[in-house]
Amino acid sequence: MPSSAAQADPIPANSIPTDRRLALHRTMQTIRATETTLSRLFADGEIPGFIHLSVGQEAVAAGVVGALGPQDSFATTHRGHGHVLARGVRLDLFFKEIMGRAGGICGGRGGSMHVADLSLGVLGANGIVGAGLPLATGSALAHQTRRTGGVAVAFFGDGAMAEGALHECLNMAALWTLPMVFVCENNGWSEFSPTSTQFAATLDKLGAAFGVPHRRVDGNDVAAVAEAAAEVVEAARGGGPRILECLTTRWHGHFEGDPQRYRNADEIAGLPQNDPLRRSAEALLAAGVEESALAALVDSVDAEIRDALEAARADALPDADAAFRDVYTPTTLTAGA
Amino acid sequence: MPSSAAQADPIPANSIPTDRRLALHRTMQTIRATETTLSRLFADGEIPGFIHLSVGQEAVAAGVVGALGPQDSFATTHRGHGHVLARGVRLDLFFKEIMGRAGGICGGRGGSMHVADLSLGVLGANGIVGAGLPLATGSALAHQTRRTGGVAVAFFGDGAMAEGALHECLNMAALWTLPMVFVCENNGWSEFSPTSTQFAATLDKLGAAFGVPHRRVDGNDVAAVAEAAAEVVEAARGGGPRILECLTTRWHGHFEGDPQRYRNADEIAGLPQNDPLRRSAEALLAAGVEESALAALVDSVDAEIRDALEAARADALPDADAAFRDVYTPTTLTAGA
Amino acid sequence: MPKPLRYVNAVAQALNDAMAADPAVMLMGEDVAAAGGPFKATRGLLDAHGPERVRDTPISEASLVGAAVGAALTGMKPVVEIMFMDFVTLAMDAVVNQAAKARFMFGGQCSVPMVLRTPHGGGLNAGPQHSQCLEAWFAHIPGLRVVCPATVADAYSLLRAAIEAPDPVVVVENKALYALQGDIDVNAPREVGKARIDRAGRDATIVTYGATLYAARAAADRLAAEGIEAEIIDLRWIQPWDEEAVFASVAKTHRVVIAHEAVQAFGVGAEIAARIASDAFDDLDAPVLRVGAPFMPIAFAKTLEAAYLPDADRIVAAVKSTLA
Amino acid sequence: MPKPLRYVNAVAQALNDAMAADPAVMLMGEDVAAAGGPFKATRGLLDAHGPERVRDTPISEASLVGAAVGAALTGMKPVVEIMFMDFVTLAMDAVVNQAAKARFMFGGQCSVPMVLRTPHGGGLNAGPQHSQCLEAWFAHIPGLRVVCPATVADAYSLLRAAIEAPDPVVVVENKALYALQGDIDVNAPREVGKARIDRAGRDATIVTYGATLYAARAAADRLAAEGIEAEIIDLRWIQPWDEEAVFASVAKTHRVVIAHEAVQAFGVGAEIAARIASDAFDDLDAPVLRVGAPFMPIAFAKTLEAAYLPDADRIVAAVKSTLA
Ligand SMILES: Cc1ncc(C[n+]2csc(CCOP(=O)(O)OP(=O)(O)O)c2C)c(N)n1
Ligand SMILES: Cc1ncc(C[n+]2csc(CCOP(=O)(O)OP(=O)(O)O)c2C)c(N)n1
Ligand SMILES: [Mg+2]
Ligand SMILES: [Mg+2]
Repeated sequence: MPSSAAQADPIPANSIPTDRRLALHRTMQTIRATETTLSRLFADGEIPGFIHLSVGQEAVAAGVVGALGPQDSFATTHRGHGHVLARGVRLDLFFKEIMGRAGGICGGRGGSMHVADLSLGVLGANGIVGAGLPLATGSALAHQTRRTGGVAVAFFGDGAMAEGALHECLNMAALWTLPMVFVCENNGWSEFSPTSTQFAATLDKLGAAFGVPHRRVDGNDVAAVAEAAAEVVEAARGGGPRILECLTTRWHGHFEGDPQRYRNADEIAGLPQNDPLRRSAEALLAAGVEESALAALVDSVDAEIRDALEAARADALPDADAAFRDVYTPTTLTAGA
Repeated sequence: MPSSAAQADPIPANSIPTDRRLALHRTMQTIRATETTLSRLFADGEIPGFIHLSVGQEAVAAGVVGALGPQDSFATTHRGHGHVLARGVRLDLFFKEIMGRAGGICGGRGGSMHVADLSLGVLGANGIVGAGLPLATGSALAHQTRRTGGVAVAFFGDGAMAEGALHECLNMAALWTLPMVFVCENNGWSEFSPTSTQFAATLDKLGAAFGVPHRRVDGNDVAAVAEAAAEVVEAARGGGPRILECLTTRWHGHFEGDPQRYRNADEIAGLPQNDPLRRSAEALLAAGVEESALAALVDSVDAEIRDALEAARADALPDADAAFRDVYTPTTLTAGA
Repeated sequence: MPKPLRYVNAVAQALNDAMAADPAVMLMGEDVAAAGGPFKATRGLLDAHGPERVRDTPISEASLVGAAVGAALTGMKPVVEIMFMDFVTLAMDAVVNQAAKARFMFGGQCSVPMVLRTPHGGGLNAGPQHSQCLEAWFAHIPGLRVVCPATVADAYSLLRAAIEAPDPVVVVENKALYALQGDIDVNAPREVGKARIDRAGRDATIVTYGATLYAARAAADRLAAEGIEAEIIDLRWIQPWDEEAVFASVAKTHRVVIAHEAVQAFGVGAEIAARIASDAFDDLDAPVLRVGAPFMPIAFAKTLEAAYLPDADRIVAAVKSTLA
Repeated sequence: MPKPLRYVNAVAQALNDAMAADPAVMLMGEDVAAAGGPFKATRGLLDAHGPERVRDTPISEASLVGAAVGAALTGMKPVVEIMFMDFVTLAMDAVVNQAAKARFMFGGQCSVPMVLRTPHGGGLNAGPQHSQCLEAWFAHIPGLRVVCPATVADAYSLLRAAIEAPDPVVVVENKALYALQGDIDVNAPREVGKARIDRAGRDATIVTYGATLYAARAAADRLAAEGIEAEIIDLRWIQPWDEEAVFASVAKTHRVVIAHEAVQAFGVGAEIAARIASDAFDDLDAPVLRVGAPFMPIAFAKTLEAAYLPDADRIVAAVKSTLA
C-alpha cells in the first residue's frame, strides 16, 4: 500500500522560481490563445465536427503536464487540447489536426477528440468518457514492467467519476502499486448537468477506500497545481498511485455552440474573477516581472499561433487512399486481403 | 442522502423467537441437503454443465431472503441456489431445472446459473459476475416509481466487488435513494484466488464514500444475519440503499469438480467449526428445542428432496421446438419471420 | 393538416404519447431530462411527465442499461437513450446477456419490454468514436429486435411499435436525419418486421435502411433518367427483416443491390445477400451487390468522411453493374 | 518425434515460447497466474516468467482490456484472456473504440500489438451465457484481426502469429477442443489470413472454421461413401479471410456450403456467402447454403444443446441439396 501523501512535506507553492512561473504562464497563455482562436474558427465554420474547449482550465494542464518528465505518459479526455499543448505538441500539427488537414498530427483522421502524440507519450484525447483511465493504468503497468521509471497520468472529468472504470482502475493501480496519477479536472459540470446531481461520492473518500492518497488543489492557481503535481508525480514514481483533484472552471459551453441555457448567468459572469491567467499574471507582477514582459509574451504566443494557423489553412485536405493504408500496420507475416 | 444505519437501534439477535429460528434452520437444512444432493448427482454425472454450490453459506440465504416481504425482489449470482430455495421455489421445479429437464422452472434452458422464479420476485441467478447489481438497481427503481413498497436486493460475491458495476450502482442507488440492499456474500474467495489479492478497498469504506450505510455481520450466524437483514431491508424500504456484508465460508470448490489445490488444508479442515447449521442447531437446543425435533426436521427435509429428485428423474428432457417458441413473446404487433 | 415535424421532434412526440398512454413507460439517459436530451429528442418530457419517469442518469452506460432490464422485469417499460451508438460498447452485457436472453433462459416466465434508443451514422464529422453503425451486432443476437426508422413518419410509428413490443428493441436513429422535416400519422399501424416499398420499379431492387434511403432515392432518380426503373425497399426492421418483401421484389426484378451506411464487411447487407443467394438463387440474373462503408474506421476530416459514406454514385454504379 | 499435445497445452506452449522470445510479451487475466488459468491454458507460465509478466487480475474485464491497450501503446505486447467469450461484452469499448482504432485515428503513429484470447462454443452444457460465438462482431470492425484455430497445430502456430502481428488480434478458441490431442510444429510458418485446405474434393466446397471443422470432416466422410467428394476449407482467419482460397475452390466445385457453430443469421457465414454471391456468381451452379446455429440462445439442457449445435447431418444435407 502506498504511504499517505498527506504526510509528505509539501514544497510551498510560492517557492517556485520566477522563470519557472513564467514558463507555466506562457503555457497557459498558449492554451488560452489557442482555444480562443479555435472558438472563433469554429464559429466561422473553419472546423468540422464538434470541439470541447478548456478555457478556464489552463492551470491544470500547465501545472500537471509541466510536472512530467520525458519518459512519462498520459491519456486525456474529449477536453484535452490543453494537456496536449502543454506537452509541447507542434502547434502547426495541432491546428492542422483540429481543422482536419492532411498534415495534422493524426493526419486529420481524429480531430479534436483524438489528438495524440505518441512521440511525447500522449496516448490521445478520447471520445469515450472514462476510457483514458484504463489506458493510463495499462501505460503505468508497462512503465512498471519495463522499468522505464515513467509515470502515467489519467486525466478525467468530474462527470467521468460515475463510470465504473474509475473503480476498476483505482483498484488495479492500488493492488499493483502502479506509478500512476489520477488527475480529476473537477469543473463542476458533466455536460449540461451539475455533477453534484450525478455523483454521490467524493474522490477523497473513494481514494481512501482503495488506499490511494488524494490531494485537492485550487485548479485555477497554476503554482499550486504545479507544486501539488510535482509532489504526487514523484510520489507515484516509486510509491504507487496518487489522486490529484483540481477544482477548476469551464468557461465555455460543453461544446462550442452550446448556448448553456442550463447555466446561471451569475455563475458565468463570475468566472473571470477566478481566471487562472489573470491570477498568474498578478503573481508574476508581484514577483517583479515587468508588465511589458507579459505583454511581449502574449504577442509572441499570438505570433506562433498566427503562423501555425496560416500553415494549417494552407495545408491540403487528406486523401482517402492514404488513410486506408493506416488501418493495419504493414507486416511481414503473410497477410490476406 | 439516507440516514446512517449505524444510528438505528438493532433488534438483538437473541430476541428472535424460537419458531422463527426453527424456520430459519429448516431453510438452511433444505439448502444444505439440496446442495449436498446436487454434489452427489454431479459426481454421478446426473447434472450437465457446471454448478457452484453454497454449502457453508446457508445462513446468508436463509437470513436475508427470510427478511423479505412478498413484494420484494432480488437478483442473485452463479452461486444462487440457496437464495432461490430460501425464497420458496418449488423443490421439484428446482431439481428439474438443475438437471436440465423439461419441467424445470426455466424449462431446463438455464440450469444452475440461471434459476429464476419471477412469480416470487427472483430475477435470476446470473452467469455474469456483477450483472445482478444493475438488475437489482433497476428493480428498485421500478419499486420506487411504481410505489410497490418493495425493496430489491442484489446478492454479489466478494470477487464481484472489483467490477465497475458496483461503483455505478452504489452511485445510482445513493443518488436516487432507491429501496435497495447490496448484500455481499464475502467468502474470501474469488474463484481460485483469495479476494484479498484482488480487491484493495473495503465495502464499508466504499459505502461511506457514497453515503450508503454499511453493516457487517457474521454470515454464519443465521440469527445475526436475520436480525441485520430485517433492519437493513426495512431501512431501505423508506430510507434508501443499504449494504449488508456477510462474512461466510465456501466449503466446496469454486465449482463442483474443482480440486481446490490452491487452498490450504488447514483452512478446509477448519470450516466445520464455523458451520452455520451446527451453530444454529446448538442455539436451538440451548433454547429448549428437542434433539428429536431437529432430527425430525432433517428427515422431513430429506423426504422432500427425495420426492423432488424422484420427480425430476422421471421428467422428460426438453423439446427443442418448444424452446424456440420462447425466444420472443407472441405479440399482436404484426411480426416478421 | 398538422405542420411538418422534424425527425427529432417525431421521436419526442412518440415518447410523449407512449408515456401518456402507458404509465409503465419511463425514460432514462444522460441529460435526457432537464436538458431535454443532447439531440433534443426528449425535450419537454420532464415537464410533461415528471422526474420519476424522466430520469437524468450519471455517465454509467453499463449499469444504466442493466437497470433498465431490472426495471423491465419489475413492471416498467423503460426507454433508455445511449447518446451515440459507439457508447453501446459499454453496455453490451446488459443488452446481449441479460435483456435478450431473459425470456428464453427463464423458460418464458417473463418478457423484457424495454427499448434502447441510440443514434448511429456519420455526416457530422463527429469522428471515429461518434459515428459508427453497429446494428449488425444486435441483429446477430436472438431475443433482440432491431429497427432503423428512415423517415419522420417512421420515427414516430416505429418507436411507438418498439415501445409496445413486449421484447427488447434496439431503435437505431441516424443523427444526420434529426433535422429532416416530414409528417407523422399518430394512427399509422405499428408493425414489427414490415418493410416499406419506397418506390416501385421493375429493373432492379435496391434494399436499404436508415439514412442511405436518401442516397438510394437520388440514385433511383438518376437511373430513371436513363430509363432504368429501380425499386427501393426501405427495410425499416433489420431484425426481423421482411424476407417476404425482399424476395417478392427480387422475383420481379431479378437484380439486387443492398446499400447501407455501416461497414460493408460482415454488415447487415451480408445476411440479406446471403439469404438471397440461398433462398432466391433461381430468381437472380446477376450477382448480388452490396454498397456499404469501406473497411476502415470513419475519419474526422471532411474529405475522408465524404469518401467514406456510401452515396448515390456508388449505388448507381452497382445497379448498372447488375444490369451489365 | 514429440509426443502429441492437447490443444490447451499447445496454447500454453505458444504463450511460453512467445514470452521466451520477446520480453515485451506479458499475460493478464483472471486466475491465469497462480491457478494456471481456468482452462489451464497458462499452466506453468507464472513459474517460468514471474509475476510481473504473468498477472492475475481482479474481475474487471472492461478495464483489464483497456489496460492492455495502454500497455501496448507503452511498449508491451499484452495477451489478455477473457475467460468465456460471453464476457467480452464487458470489454467492447476497449476492443472496438480503443484497440481497433488507435493506429488509424492517430494517423499511423503507433500500432497496438495486443492479443485477446477467449474461448467460444458449446458442447459443455455451459448454458446461454457461457457458450456464445460472437466472432462476427469483431470481424465487422476495421482494425481488428480475428483468428479461430481448429487444430492443435494451429492452436500453437496461429497464436504465435497473433502475438507477432503488430495489430490487435482476437484469438477465438473453442473450449470443446481444449482436450483434443495432436502435434505441433514450432517452426511452422506463422501466417495471417491464410486458410488451409483440410481435404481436397471436386464436387462441393465446405467452408468452415473452429470446432465445426470436425463436423465437416465427418460429413465429408459420409459424402465420400456416397461418391461425393467434398473439399473442406478450414478458414482459420476470419478477418482477413482467405478470399483467394475460397474463390479458387468455388471455381473448381461450383457448389458451396458454409458451416459454423455461431448463430447463422448475421454470422460470419453471411459475409462469405455474400462475397461468393457477388464475386463468384458466375462460378455458382447452385444456391450458396449455410449451416449455423438456429436463431435462439443456446440452452443448458442436453437435448436442447444437441439440437442447437450444427452437426454432420446438417452439413451432409446441405451439400446434397447443392447437388440436387
Ligand atoms: C461513454 C461516454 N458517455 C457519454 C459521452 C458524452 N459526453 C461527452 S463529455 C460528457 C460529460 C463529461 O463530463 P466531465 O467528465 O466532467 O468532463 P468535462 O466535459 O467537464 O470536461 C459526456 C456525457 C461520451 N463521450 N462517452
Ligand atoms: C463477468 C464475469 N467474469 C468472470 C466470470 C468467471 N467467474 C465466475 S464466478 C467467479 C468468481 C466470483 O467470486 P465471488 O464474486 O466472490 O463469488 P463466489 O464464487 O465466491 O460466490 C468468476 C471469476 C464470470 N462468470 N463473469
Ligand atoms: Mg466536468
Ligand atoms: Mg467469493
